[in-house]
Amino acid sequence: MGFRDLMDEVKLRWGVHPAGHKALTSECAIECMPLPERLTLPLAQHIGAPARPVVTPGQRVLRGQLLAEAVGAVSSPVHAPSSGRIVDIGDYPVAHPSGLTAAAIVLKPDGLDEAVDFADCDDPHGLEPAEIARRVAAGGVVGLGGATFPAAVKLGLGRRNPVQTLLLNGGECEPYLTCDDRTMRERPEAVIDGARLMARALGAEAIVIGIERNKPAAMVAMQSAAAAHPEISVRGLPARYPMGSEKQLVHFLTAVEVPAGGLSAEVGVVVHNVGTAAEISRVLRTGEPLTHRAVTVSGAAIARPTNLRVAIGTAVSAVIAHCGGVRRDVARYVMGGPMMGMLLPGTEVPVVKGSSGVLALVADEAGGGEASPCIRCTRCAGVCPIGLLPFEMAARIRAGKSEAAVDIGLKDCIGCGSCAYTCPAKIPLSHYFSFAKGSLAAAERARLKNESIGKLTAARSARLEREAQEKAEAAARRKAEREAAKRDAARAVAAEAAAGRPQDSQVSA
Amino acid sequence: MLIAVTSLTLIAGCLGLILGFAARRFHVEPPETVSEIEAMLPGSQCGQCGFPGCGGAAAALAEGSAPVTLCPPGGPALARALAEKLGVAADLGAMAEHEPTIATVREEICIGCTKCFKECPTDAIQGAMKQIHSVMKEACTGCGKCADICPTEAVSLVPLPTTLGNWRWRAPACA
Amino acid sequence: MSTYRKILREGLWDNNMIASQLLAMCPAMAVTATATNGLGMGLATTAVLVASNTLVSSIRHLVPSAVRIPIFIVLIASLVTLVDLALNAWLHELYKVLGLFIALIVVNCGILGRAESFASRSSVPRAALDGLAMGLGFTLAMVAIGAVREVIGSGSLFAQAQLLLGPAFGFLELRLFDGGALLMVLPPGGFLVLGGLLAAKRALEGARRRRGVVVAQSA
Amino acid sequence: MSEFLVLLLTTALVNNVVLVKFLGLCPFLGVSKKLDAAIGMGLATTFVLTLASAASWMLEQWLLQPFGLGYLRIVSFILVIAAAVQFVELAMRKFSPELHQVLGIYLPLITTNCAVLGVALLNVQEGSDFLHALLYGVGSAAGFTLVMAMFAGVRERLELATVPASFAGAPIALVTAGLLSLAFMGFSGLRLD
Amino acid sequence: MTAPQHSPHAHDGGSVGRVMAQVMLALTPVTLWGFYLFGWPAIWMWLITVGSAMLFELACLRLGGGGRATLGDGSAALAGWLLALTLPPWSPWWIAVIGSFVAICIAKHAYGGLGQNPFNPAMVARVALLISFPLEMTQWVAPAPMFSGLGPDPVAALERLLFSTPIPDALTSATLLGQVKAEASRGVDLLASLPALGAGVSDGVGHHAGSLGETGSWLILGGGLFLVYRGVIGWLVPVALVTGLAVPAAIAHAIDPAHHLSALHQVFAGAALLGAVFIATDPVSSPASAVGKLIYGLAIGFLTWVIRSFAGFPEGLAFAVLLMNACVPIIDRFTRPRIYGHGATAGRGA
Amino acid sequence: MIGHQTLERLRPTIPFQASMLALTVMLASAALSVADRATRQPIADAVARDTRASLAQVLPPDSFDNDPAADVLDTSDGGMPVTVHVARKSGVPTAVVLATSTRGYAGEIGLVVGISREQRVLGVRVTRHSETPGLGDKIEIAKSDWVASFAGRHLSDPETAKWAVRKDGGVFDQFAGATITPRAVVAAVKRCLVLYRSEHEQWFSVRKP
Ligand SMILES: Cc1cc2nc3c(=O)[nH]c(=O)nc-3n(C[C@H](O)[C@H](O)[C@H](O)COP(=O)(O)O)c2cc1C
Ligand SMILES: Cc1cc2nc3c(=O)[nH]c(=O)nc-3n(C[C@H](O)[C@H](O)[C@H](O)COP(=O)(O)O)c2cc1C
Ligand SMILES: Cc1cc2nc3c(=O)[nH]c(=O)nc-3n(C[C@H](O)[C@H](O)[C@H](O)COP(=O)(O)O)c2cc1C
Ligand SMILES: Cc1cc2nc3c(=O)[nH]c(=O)nc-3n(C[C@H](O)[C@H](O)[C@H](O)CO)c2cc1C
Ligand code: SF4
Ligand code: SF4
Ligand code: SF4
Ligand code: SF4
Ligand code: FES
Repeated sequence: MGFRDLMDEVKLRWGVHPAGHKALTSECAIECMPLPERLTLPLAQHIGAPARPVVTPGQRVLRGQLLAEAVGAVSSPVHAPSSGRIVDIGDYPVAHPSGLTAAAIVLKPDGLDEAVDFADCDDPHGLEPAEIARRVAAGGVVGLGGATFPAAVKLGLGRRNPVQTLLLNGGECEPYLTCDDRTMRERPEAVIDGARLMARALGAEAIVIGIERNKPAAMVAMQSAAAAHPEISVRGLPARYPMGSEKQLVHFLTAVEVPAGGLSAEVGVVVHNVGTAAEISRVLRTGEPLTHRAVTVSGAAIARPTNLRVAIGTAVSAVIAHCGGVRRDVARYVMGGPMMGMLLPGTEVPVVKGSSGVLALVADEAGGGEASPCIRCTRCAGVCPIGLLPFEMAARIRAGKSEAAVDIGLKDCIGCGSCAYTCPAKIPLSHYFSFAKGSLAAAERARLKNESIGKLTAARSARLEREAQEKAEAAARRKAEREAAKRDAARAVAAEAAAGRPQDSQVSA
Repeated sequence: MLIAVTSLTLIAGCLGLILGFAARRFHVEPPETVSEIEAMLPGSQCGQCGFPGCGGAAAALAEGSAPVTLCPPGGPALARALAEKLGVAADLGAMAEHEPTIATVREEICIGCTKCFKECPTDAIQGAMKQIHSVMKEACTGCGKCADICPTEAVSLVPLPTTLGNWRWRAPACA
Repeated sequence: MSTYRKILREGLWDNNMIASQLLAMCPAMAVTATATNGLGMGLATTAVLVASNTLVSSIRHLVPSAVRIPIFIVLIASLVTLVDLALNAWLHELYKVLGLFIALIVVNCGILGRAESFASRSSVPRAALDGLAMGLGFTLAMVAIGAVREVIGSGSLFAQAQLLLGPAFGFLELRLFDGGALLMVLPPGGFLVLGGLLAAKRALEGARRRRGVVVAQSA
Repeated sequence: MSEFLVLLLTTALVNNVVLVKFLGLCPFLGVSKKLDAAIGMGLATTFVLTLASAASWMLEQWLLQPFGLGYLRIVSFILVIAAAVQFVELAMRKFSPELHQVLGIYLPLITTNCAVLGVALLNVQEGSDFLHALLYGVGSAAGFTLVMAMFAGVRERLELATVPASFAGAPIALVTAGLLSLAFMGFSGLRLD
Repeated sequence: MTAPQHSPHAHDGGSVGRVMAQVMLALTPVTLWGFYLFGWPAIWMWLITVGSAMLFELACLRLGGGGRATLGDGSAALAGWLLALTLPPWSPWWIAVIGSFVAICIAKHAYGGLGQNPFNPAMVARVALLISFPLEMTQWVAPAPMFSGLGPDPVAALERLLFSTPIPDALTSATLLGQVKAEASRGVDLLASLPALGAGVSDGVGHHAGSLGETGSWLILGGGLFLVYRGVIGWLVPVALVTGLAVPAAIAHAIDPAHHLSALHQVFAGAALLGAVFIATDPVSSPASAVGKLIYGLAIGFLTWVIRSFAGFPEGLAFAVLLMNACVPIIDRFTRPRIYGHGATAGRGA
Repeated sequence: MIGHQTLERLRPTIPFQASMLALTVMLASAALSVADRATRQPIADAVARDTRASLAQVLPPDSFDNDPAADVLDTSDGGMPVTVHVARKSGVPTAVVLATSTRGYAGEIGLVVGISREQRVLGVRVTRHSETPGLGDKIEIAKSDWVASFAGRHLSDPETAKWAVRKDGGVFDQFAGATITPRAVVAAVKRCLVLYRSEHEQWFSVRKP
């Protein structure tokens, strides 16, 4: 293996090797965290349209009950993690760097944990592919790898593109995080089962499970669980960030590049996270929707780093308290991994379906510091998995030329942060890219608005014209009526007069 | 001297003939820039640019007497498109600062006079006679005409509220 | 400000041919190894500018646009040839110094530029004054560049002024030190000095604007 | 053959029109903000310079010298150059709008580019034969295009740099031109023969 | 609200200061060797160059509002250091100071400071000095090792530096390249005059005249290996540069040994190695992509050879670096790395 | 005078355009011809004055009574054109001045070399050059009296091998930092002496009135 690692090191010309810090939690089995006082369940825990509440404040709900339904094609429902009463539906702080609030349902568990009747299924492998996808959708499963894309939508991709391969992403290349590692070690059968179900839904013949070589135990566990299934192969990945990124994974395992701006399904590959697979197996077999997830709680400031199975909606503060609180000054609270995770505005925000980690980092770990000018050392370009020139893009963006940054690939940037991680000048490169992508999106919104304004204006002038015409017509009609009336009157008079003497000439005038 | 004068004069005469001829023969109509530019403008005829509507603005742009940043509703996106079209450098500095605004109606003061409703170039204000009016966020360009005309000053322009949907990262501090 | 004062101000400073319009760069680089050369070239150019502006302005109504540029340029070329012949005949020493660049006054783009953008649209006196102002502004800039290059480059100022202005002006010549940074009298020096002077002009204007010393432009 | 190559290289590099001979500086500074524009200008100049070298050689050999009309040199050269440029521009606009898009807008600028007249006059001074005159024109134009492209490349990069306010724009462009010409001094004294 | 911190929330701990410090570390052996060879005047000259470079940096930062403190990162000191290594070892103080001024104030800060300069500051300064003061810049001394009693003591050396005392004829010596150029312009055959000269050069130890840091070839190579190992520089530019120089030199030498130095001499003489390892690798003024670096290195090597062989100057490295600096934006533009998912290999494959 | 309206009407017509251009050029060339007439003589005078002045610098004033500027014949030396001015006193050649040029550091260097009948150098002056100011320009008499060191020299004084700059083992000083320029000048002067030795009989045999 040492030799293969070396070969990969030579072959791959991108990526970074951040300090893993995985030992903090890799031997901590996933333990169930008791229910907290309150659960805050945001309506948008996935990419796509927010779910629509179907409950009202004050209503009592049971575990697994549907709280909010999916709206439209790309959306995902929200279910109650336990029984209790709906306290409120309103805006609450969520895990987002802006510190803004978002619509959420607040549930106060009553501790009884009564569940609705779940429709379990003994042989989900007998289900039709479409039915698998339907049940996954109804179960509120989204990608647990962080992207939180509704899993069922991805399962439906097989219908549009022929998909040969399902890749299971056991990369978990982010430092600190070990929940995927633990899931593979503790529930290898569930992962394999879920993978086979997904492959069935997709119509994929082969399943490839990629695991970074820094997780030998997970590798062994998965290999033995997959042994019975010849269509499944378990492959080692070099431990390097961002190996877990879809494009890199696909390229490494299948030697195919996903075309720019395209989906991996276009090249016959669909990627899912191992945790997603395990959840899909559970959802299909028990019929219970997704209401809990495994979360790594780590960082040097956490008193007792570990892996937890947490009810969705649990406050980060409660999670941390459960892990013994913090024991050192916390520089940053982060949700997700340190490389792509987001800074938390505070700890009173809920764990959501996409939360793979909760980190309390001390200053030494968090990096940062004053940025200095770029010295064009090109390290950022060297590590970029996409082959971009981050320093050049950032320079263009700083000079106010975001479009010029698009010309050299801004839109291809996956935001992995490798560049910023490695930049000796500590330039917040990925911040620049998020900023530019944001302003381009805003410009696009403005353009669309402009277009619609054009239409609205045209509609208005059409309306005004129509109204004017109607008015004119009405006026003409009224006039005609008046005249007709006059004429009638005149005619009557005339008729009357005709009885007396003829006055034709007057009438015609 | 004679040679000098005649030979050069001859050459010049010929060249003049050729050039005059070429100017006539090779005459090319200038492109229809004005109408093209007008098509790019929002067309809301709001007059914020200081010209009598988008047509005037387009004419001024075409002859170069107005900056590409003239149209607030079009925003930086339009300015860039115009700069591209006209082949000039756009100084968006002044524009970037301009936060988008929309009109809001304070319902407690609104008397339902419908003046704003009639003034709005995009039909962004809804409501009818003697009813309280409200503004459609998606349609309002923030041109402020309604606010100007409102007899009770019930209409005012406010910055577009930030939501998770339109929030975006600010530029990094420096370096 | 009266229009005449404005024309003067524009030519000498605000719209200076070299410092603001970045025109006439070739002579500004090529003949400014010494202040004296800069002065000579400046004066010769000024003479041509005044004459060409006057001439162009006075025939502006007659000129058809299709042959406008050839006509202007022929006029300028003739004027330059006149200056060339005159210098060669009566100021031969100076002629040897300025050499090829007298001929190139023709294509000194500043001159045609003034003909096109100002003289062909203005009355004769205004055009003549503009020529004078532009020419003097040009001369000023030329002398400034030449002086800096000469001082740093060869440690002297107005060397051989007597060749240009006559023996009476020999006193202008100043020797400050021996040697100097050769670079300055060589091609790169010209660019560097003009770059530095422009930056200084900017800094000066910036500082003045900040201090608010400049009376409002409209006054 | 190699003699021609040497002549081309020496005129382009060693006696570079812009950086060493100081000709054509206005377009060099004016049309060099964008690499594409600079290359366009370079190509247009190449075209005109070649044309001008040929035309002026003929004028000189067939009219000015035989009749001793040296004093009409400037006037006649410039007349022919200006007319040729204008004619080419008009014709190009009519018959090849694409090419006109690329090169046309630079053509009028070239009439007032002293490199064109300068090279023509230098050719007379050198007493070159027709082929040499032509090569001299082409070499000068190649040198012009080369430094235009290099300079424009650097200026494009400067657009992104944090140049101090008093140096931004023209001053730093001039400093850059200075450093470029400093670099070209390396070729001084270059002898390939 | 303060701006939210963007990911990543981790950093590999490197800094610009550390990069510069590693380069300085790599420069230390060859510098100390230079001090040993050329004695106290060289030490003073180095001190003055580095010191004045830092002072000018400070002044420029102050003038520019002091917003960005790049004094502490050592880039100015490094630029000064490299400049000192390329100067004649016994240069007078004002050469050092003017050189630092040109490097820091003109070549670096007029462009906006660290990272913004298209041209290599040390090379701009060196060329500007060479052209401005050809006399002082071609005053070479023969090595007068530290404890041999040949060179002046510290005080005498400082006096010499401050009062620009002319160097006694006994101590001056020509450089190999200078000699070659002189012979060539006299039309003398190299085969006759060279053997005596060349020997000292190609052993790479540095017992011959030259600038402060260019003669100890093995130490330069050692520093380069260290930098490559630490990932501060890539191997591509140095190797390409040496190739671009050696290949044409070898060909020309094979054809006409009487007028062309051998490849070995070309590589070991003058600033070729110092330039290959420390100067052409300056990240700020070199291209970004691998192909670009290859072109850049090859072209510098080739131009160095052309200027050395055919132009008026005996050594062309500094000019070659500046010429190629000016080409970097064009090179960069046409050698952008392929972006994942764009171009030929994208799409359905294997 | 043409009326305003007529002008407006005429301006866009091709013949008018052509004739305006032709007219301009006609007037311009006429004016220039006149100017040329007027300046031809002064210019010729100035050029002659130049020549005479430079010849006078390398000829003792009492050594001639003719006009050496006019007493010329052209020859060449190894490809370099050489103009020979003969100074005569009472019709007897007393000295010659060779006007020639050589390739210096940065281009041609124009030289006049006065040589007496005894084959001694009477004087050397540089008439034009483009050597680097501060380095190579010390060959100008205005900058340095270096060229004066040729006066009185003879092909055998110093011996032929020593006709070189010090650096090349000769007797003439080079300038600090610049050897190429003086090397070129020394070589050119030497060539002139050699040329004189072999050709002067023939030059003098061409009798001038
Ligand atoms: C908190 C957080 C952490 C992330 N880190 C990972 C990760 O470890 N695993 C993952 O699935 N994606 C990660 N990303 C997902 C990316 O943001 C992005 O949504 C995703 O890469 C989309 O493309 P994909 O289809 O490749 O997932 C993370 C995102 C967030 C917000
Ligand atoms: C930089 C980057 C790193 C990622 N790392 C991982 C990872 O380590 N593990 C993972 O499962 N997904 C990772 N992802 C997300 C994958 O690209 C992909 O979206 C995910 O595996 C899809 O599975 P899911 O839909 O089941 O979440 C990463 C994405 C990005 C952009
Ligand atoms: C910018 C510059 C201009 C020079 N100009 C001259 C010159 O005009 N004449 C000259 O002989 N050498 C000139 N040189 C010096 C030559 O390059 C060369 O070094 C010198 O002539 C050889 O002399 P040496 O043998 O004394 O070293 C100049 C050098 C530089 C850098
Ligand atoms: C590997 C390396 C090489 C460098 N080489 C130079 C150099 O040749 N000249 C120089 O002025 N600075 C050099 N520097 C320092 C720094 O990059 C330089 O001061 C910047 O050019 C100033 O913006 C170098 C730095 C590094 C890391
Ligand atoms: S890593 Fe940082 S300093 Fe290096 S090139 Fe990239 S942005 Fe610049
Ligand atoms: S954040 Fe973007 S630019 Fe930076 S390394 Fe990742 S993909 Fe490349
Ligand atoms: S501001 Fe814009 S939308 Fe309004 S009239 Fe002017 S161009 Fe039209
Ligand atoms: S500001 Fe008022 S008038 Fe203008 S678009 Fe908005 S609602 Fe309509
Ligand atoms: S003066 Fe030469 S191009 Fe303008």
